[in-house]
Amino acid sequence: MQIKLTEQGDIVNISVEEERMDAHNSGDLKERMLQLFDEGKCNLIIDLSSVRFIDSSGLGALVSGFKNASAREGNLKLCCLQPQVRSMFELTRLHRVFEIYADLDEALNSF
Amino acid sequence: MQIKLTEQGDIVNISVEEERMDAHNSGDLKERMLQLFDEGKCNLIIDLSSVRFIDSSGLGALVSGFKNASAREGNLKLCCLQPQVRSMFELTRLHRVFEIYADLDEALNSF
Amino acid sequence: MSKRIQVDITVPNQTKYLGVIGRIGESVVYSLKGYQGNRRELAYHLNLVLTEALANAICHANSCDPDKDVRVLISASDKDLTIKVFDQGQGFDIEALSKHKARTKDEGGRGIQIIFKLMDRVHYTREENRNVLEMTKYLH
Amino acid sequence: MSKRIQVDITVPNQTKYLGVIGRIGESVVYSLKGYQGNRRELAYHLNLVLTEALANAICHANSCDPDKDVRVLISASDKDLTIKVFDQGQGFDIEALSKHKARTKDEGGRGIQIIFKLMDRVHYTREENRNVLEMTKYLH
Ligand SMILES: Nc1ncnc2c1ncn2[C@@H]1O[C@H](COP(=O)(O)OP(=O)(O)O)[C@@H](O)[C@H]1O
Ligand SMILES: Nc1ncnc2c1ncn2[C@@H]1O[C@H](COP(=O)(O)OP(=O)(O)O)[C@@H](O)[C@H]1O
Repeated sequence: MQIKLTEQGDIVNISVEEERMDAHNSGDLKERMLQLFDEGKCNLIIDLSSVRFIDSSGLGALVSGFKNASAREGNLKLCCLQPQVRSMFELTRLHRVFEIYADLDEALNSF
Repeated sequence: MQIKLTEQGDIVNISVEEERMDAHNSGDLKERMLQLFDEGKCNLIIDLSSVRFIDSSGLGALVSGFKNASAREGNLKLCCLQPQVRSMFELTRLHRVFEIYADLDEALNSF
Repeated sequence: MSKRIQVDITVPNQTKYLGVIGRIGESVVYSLKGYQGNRRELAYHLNLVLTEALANAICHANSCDPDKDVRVLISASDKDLTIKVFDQGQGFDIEALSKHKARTKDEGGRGIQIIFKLMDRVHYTREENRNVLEMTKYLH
Repeated sequence: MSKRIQVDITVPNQTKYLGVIGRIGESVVYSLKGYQGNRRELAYHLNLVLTEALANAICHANSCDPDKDVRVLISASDKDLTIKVFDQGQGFDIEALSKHKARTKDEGGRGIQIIFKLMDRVHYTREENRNVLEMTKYLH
């Protein structure tokens, strides 16, 4: 999975640079987040602007990151969801679990 | 086939409003042009800006119109070809038969 | 054959092929000229259902063995869209899964639930030496 | 099976299905991760070759009879892309056509020429009670 990391203070912005987040590539994101947690970085924003399609594995990777961040008193927030991706969070009720922001600035300011 | 006709003086601008011009819909264009010839309208510009894909039937319909227009001392010119469509004219050497213009204004001014 | 499109796809048992199968499913939806509903949404849903069902066949039934193959059949008419995914694994109890609801914060276990939510009829049956997950969506 | 994608499509014998088959062909091309060339161009060419070959099977071999079916097989690996189009018509002499060049201003007769230009290997053979147009493109 193509991922771009940008650090701003103690917040890491992870931009997923793939059209599809599925069982083929979501494991990569999960592992990358585990590395960050090991380094003590546990405030993450996942920027999904490039993602047109997400399946249950993609959602699962985000839930994994969210739970690990919370367990470390950090947070994992989402931004820039395309409408179809947004509707997957609603279908699975995960929009009640995650803080979802329209753009990166809003997400940054919320920390 | 979705077609939009606009008349400017004695020139008829035919805008093909389809992504694909193929054996399924090219016959419609050919017939529409024959009607115009019957009405004495034989200066045509075919605007292909919406067309992403053209097959040999689509090219054939344009050749038919071109020959009928020429036989009536009119002309049939093309404008606004997408790159992939343009390359089909080169593959079949039809770029040497048709006058092809970058935009509608250029095509209009050439009459 | 009646007025149906039938697309029978076999790919190596690897998740990297999920994308192409999903896209083929979307192409089939875009060819349903008579469909009155939201075609984009239906295309996404079919892509998703194909992805979920295939990922299960690849990883759960075929144990992610890259030397196996996996097969899916997409069939569509103006009335319905049917997907069959074949596997030769040990099978599983889909009825039990359809009743048990995963908790929202579980990491996995959403695939079959999504399939049940998006499709109108779902069956998992044993046929000779293989299992078939058959999923139908009615189009009006 | 070796590492091949195989897509076996059957549709009613009607030109309105040319679009979906072309799009499926494009999806297959976009899944060829290792291809070094211009993927967009290859996708267009495959779409075009499928459209030309199918239109001939539908209209010339099957006389545009909407109650018949038409079948095409797309098969791809990292090495090659192969299309087989099946018909049950009277057949035709493709060798003769490959030699005879249509004049530029002819209205028809460009389909087979386009296929020969874009594909590396083209065969039309009789198999039992059907004809097969087999077209291969090498990918490196
Ligand atoms: N084709 C299959 N063969 C065997 N077991 C399967 C198959 N599909 C699903 N399962 C079982 O059902 C469970 C739930 O599947 P699913 O809802 O897709 O969630 P997940 O794949 O995330 O576990 C899987 O963990 C697996 O045990
Ligand atoms: N599958 C087929 N069965 C029978 N005849 C065919 C078939 N494909 C092509 N032909 C013959 O070859 C000719 C040339 O085909 P083509 O180059 O595609 O041009 P066009 O379809 O415009 O005539 C057709 O007119 C037809 O007579």
